[in-house]
Amino acid sequence: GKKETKENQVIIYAAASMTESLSDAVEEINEKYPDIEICVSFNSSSKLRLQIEQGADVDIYISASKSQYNKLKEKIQIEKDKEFLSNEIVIAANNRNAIEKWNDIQGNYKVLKAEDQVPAGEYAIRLLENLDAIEKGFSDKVLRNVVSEEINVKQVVNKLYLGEGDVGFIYNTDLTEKVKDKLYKLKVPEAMKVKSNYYICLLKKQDESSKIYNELISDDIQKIFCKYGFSSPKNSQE
Amino acid sequence: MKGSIGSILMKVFLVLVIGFFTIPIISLIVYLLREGGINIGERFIQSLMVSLKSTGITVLINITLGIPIAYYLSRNEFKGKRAISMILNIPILCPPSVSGIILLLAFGRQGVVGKLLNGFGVSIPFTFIAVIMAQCFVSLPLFIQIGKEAFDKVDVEIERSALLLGMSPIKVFLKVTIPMALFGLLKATIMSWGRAFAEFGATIIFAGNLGGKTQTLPLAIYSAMEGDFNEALSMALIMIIVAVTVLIVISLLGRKSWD
Amino acid sequence: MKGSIGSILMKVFLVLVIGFFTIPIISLIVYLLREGGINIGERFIQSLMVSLKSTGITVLINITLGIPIAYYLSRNEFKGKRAISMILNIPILCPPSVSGIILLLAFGRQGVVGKLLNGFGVSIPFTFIAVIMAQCFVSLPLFIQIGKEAFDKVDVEIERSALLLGMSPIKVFLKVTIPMALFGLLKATIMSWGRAFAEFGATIIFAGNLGGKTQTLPLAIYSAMEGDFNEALSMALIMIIVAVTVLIVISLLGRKSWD
Amino acid sequence: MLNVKFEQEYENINLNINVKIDSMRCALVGPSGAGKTSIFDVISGLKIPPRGKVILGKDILFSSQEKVNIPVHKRRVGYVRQNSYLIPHISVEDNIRMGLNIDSKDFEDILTRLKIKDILKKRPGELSGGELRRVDIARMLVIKPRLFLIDEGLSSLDENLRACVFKCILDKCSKWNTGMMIITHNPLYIKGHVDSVIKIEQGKIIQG
Amino acid sequence: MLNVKFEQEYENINLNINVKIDSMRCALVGPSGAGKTSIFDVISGLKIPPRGKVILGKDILFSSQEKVNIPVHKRRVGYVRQNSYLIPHISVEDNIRMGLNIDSKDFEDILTRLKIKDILKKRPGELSGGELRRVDIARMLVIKPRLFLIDEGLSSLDENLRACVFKCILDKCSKWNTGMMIITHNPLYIKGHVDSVIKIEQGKIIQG
Ligand SMILES: Nc1ncnc2c1ncn2[C@@H]1O[C@H](COP(=O)(O)OP(=O)(O)OP(=O)(O)O)[C@@H](O)[C@H]1O
Ligand SMILES: Nc1ncnc2c1ncn2[C@@H]1O[C@H](COP(=O)(O)OP(=O)(O)OP(=O)(O)O)[C@@H](O)[C@H]1O
Ligand code: MOO
Ligand SMILES: [Mg+2]
Ligand SMILES: [Mg+2]
Repeated sequence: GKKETKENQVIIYAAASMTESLSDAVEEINEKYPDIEICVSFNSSSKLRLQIEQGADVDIYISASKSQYNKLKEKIQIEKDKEFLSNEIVIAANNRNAIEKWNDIQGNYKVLKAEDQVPAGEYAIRLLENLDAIEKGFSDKVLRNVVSEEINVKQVVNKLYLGEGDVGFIYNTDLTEKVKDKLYKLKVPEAMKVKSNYYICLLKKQDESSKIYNELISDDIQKIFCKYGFSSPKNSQE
Repeated sequence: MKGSIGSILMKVFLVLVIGFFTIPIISLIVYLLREGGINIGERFIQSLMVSLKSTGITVLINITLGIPIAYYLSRNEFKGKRAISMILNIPILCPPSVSGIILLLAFGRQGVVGKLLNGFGVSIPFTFIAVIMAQCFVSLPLFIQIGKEAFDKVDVEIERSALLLGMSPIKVFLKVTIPMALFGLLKATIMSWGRAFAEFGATIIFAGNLGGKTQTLPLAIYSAMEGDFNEALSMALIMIIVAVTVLIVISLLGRKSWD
Repeated sequence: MKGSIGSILMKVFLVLVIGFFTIPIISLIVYLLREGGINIGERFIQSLMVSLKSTGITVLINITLGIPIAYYLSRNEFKGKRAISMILNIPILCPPSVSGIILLLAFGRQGVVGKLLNGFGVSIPFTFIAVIMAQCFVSLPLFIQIGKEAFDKVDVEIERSALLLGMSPIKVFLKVTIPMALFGLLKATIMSWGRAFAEFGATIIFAGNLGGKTQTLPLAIYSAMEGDFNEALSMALIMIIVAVTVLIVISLLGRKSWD
Repeated sequence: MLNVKFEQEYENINLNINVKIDSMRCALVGPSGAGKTSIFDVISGLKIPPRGKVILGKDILFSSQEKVNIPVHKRRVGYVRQNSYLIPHISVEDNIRMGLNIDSKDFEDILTRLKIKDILKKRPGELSGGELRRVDIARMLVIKPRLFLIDEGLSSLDENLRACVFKCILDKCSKWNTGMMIITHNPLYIKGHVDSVIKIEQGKIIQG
Repeated sequence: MLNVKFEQEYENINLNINVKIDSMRCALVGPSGAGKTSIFDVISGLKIPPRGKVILGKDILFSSQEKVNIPVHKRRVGYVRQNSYLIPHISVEDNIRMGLNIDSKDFEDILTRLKIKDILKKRPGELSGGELRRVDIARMLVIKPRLFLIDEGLSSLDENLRACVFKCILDKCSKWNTGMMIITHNPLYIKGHVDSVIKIEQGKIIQG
């Protein structure tokens, strides 16, 4: 009695930062299409891309950055794709130090960021550069205090949450209810904000895959994502 | 080792080491108690099943292939033996993620062997079989190395004397060698099982992270960390408890068959 | 085991297993040759230095603490021994990432012990010491378990007879026991070194990832995978070559001291 | 009945054995290091010499020329070695029963005459030297061998026991028509019990 | 000179030993399993009985009451055990030199009289039974012990060699004023060489 009905299975490879929100969304979609089995594999966007290039049998891929999406497009034929969700990089602090303003973080704090190749790290550098324009030397001072370049953004969140780091660069969606008791974000000038974009790709033409793809980009499901702190890509400027 | 200074030093060492290994686990329990207790969901049960099933099969494979090979390596000298022993060390030296990648390069759809298999319509990566292959890749060498030590421990002359009684080599192996090597083989089984049970890096790359299919417990813990840190730690604690229970059961089984 | 069917089966097993472990490495070489050859940069050298330094210290600690403890466990029966052996199995059963987290919970700034240390101005996470602690956490238990097997292999009566000659227990230990257990201890050293050298999950969580300071080779390879896949694979291949070289050197050293 | 021929070189000695034994009970004597144990090892199959031939009755057990080598477990040669190699983790009784090939009457008789009934439940590690030796003899006897070899098997027993054990061995061997060979440094107690004595020195048979 | 007293219970026998030995050369005889080896083990310190006392000369080597237990390596008791436990990975010569405590003249003399000069370079695993035994005797003799124990050490040697080896042991012991005790099942060859014979049966001294 196993549900090994291959035709009715849709496999999604999705960026790890969508773990919570996409699981929720899939549950919703499952109610609508009970006969389709949706399997999701979460990992960092780049690992997923690598796996698809090496022949993973995947229907839908969701990347957390444009660069990974572009790299995949070079190697593999994509049926359909869409710029799909938008997120924002923020400066988060642990409330054990009373940090108030964004430019307070140049003090003697332990700073965490994702490494440069990871989208979150790339955006963090961009944000620092933006802020550097306001206050010269800010970026260097902060980067000097970096104690670790984490391999993904969730490690930054977890270590901030545990109080091992004082300040970190994370996504807006990372500030969930579960961490809000200890972490808060620092306000930065509107013009300096850095947005990130998520791309969804349909890799197979089959009926079921298209159905699920369409569901994922539908307004109903978008609402679920918004609940988790994402926004629609329209109001973002890449 | 029994002089009073020696024995005091020894006790200090033991306390230090035991402390080093228990404090983190105690810390985990303390943290969970402080932060609202244990909190696990369906994901845990699902991935535990995947883990137990896959490691069960892996251990069976380890025993089936590992015992004859370990015995063969223990009892025979031949050229190429050092090379084999080197090769068996390599997976132990590889970071798991590298193991995952090279498995993918070999058995993936584009891979050297994978392309061949693909011709027959077989695709291994991102399936349950891939989970088992990843686990075998990291744990079988451990089993063979420790198993070989266990067989080395058995005096060959006792085996030879048993042959004199008219027992066939197979019978001697089963009735004399295996029981004498039992504790060592049990240790090999436990440690290779533990290695397979804890395997993360090779699995997530070679087998993917599909819930209910290829998502083992360590992968589920990793995924839980993305959302609910508390859930992840709860899973970790229960995982340790399950692992220790399995350990105890295996040792008791071994003890029984010893008598 | 020496019947013709048995020996053919044995050969089939060996070929299968050796194939399973070599094909991935060959695939790696083939892939690199096909995709433009080896390509490494400064990051490689830097992280290799961190890796060699940290694993060197780790192995020294393993030997210093592991040999007496393994010997003690091998030669003495006392209550609590099974508990100790259980505790020493736990780090082997923990996924490395869980090991990292519980180390953080224990020795982190907010941790049970870490808070105490913090009072003295000492902070362990994100330092080189954390790298070594993470490596010891995963590799010392391996050393002790395999080392214990090695000592079990030495006939106690030979030790006791040496005492009759008037040799002190320490001298018997150094001149009789250690040489007789040498191959097993060497295996323990190699395997625990390999485990430390390949360690990824616990290091990245407990020690973080800062180039030239806490970034070991496996961390560098993982980082490279995100960016330049070819560089990552090149690093992996050279890492394997370095590891095998170290292996060979250790075994040769061991062989020398044996004679 | 038994024909043994082989050559083997060691650093300190060259063994060059060629002996034909027709008697059913035979003693092998000679100085330490002469090659006595080596002969037994070759007969039993524990040692495979580079060149040689072993014929027992009509059967070729080993021949380097004809590439024959009946494996140890098929030779049915009972061989009490200079040292005991009992299986340590099982009881004395289980050790003896391992190769049991005789009816329970004979079995009981052997246990009684070898005086090992009291120690059946013990483990080999808990036995005294002479007890170990008797258990070893018993377990090699109960396989009902076609040839029985004893390498100094009786020297660790006191006189009374030695006579008793030896008598038991001789009785069983004649009952089963089993040939017997014994290595000893104590020719006194075998006198009258063996049909022939083979003497060996420096790796060569000098009389027999 | 030597005072041994101890009790130990086993499943099949209770040892209850109480013996005082004044002679310098003494033989220990008795049936297999009587407790001979146990006495030597207690004297040498290899066995620690639950209750007992061992006094050598003026020194208390062991006393359960006074909680004295001189460790084995400080007792300087040379003890040739029923089995050999040589160190397998080093040569015969290195084995013998391990506890060397006499000048090279005595050393050479022992090697010659025990006829082990030819096999010095071999490993223990390559020796015959009698060779192994002589090496064992040599290595226990060269420590210049204050008491020398031999457990059936000579029964695996042929008559000539046995006499030669025994003579060598006796000579060295008188030269060093070392007490000697020997366990044997062959009272013939010790006749005239020992001052007293202790007889033991069923775990008890019955004469001595
Ligand atoms: N560790 C032990 N456990 C149980 N029983 C033991 C142990 N050691 C000795 N015995 C028993 O104690 C008795 C005396 O043993 P011991 O070795 O002293 O005998 P022995 O006089 O040397 O005999 P033999 O001449 O056969 O060597 C034997 O019956 C033996 O079974
Ligand atoms: N494996 C081996 N390697 C090297 N030399 C060996 C080996 N086996 C036996 N020898 C040598 O061969 C010779 C004969 O050995 P063997 O064991 O047959 O002697 P033996 O007549 O039984 O003597 P003993 O009465 O002392 O037991 C000895 O000198 C021994 O050193
Ligand atoms: O691909 Mo991610 O969501 O930056 O880990
Ligand atoms: Mg011999
Ligand atoms: Mg005895």
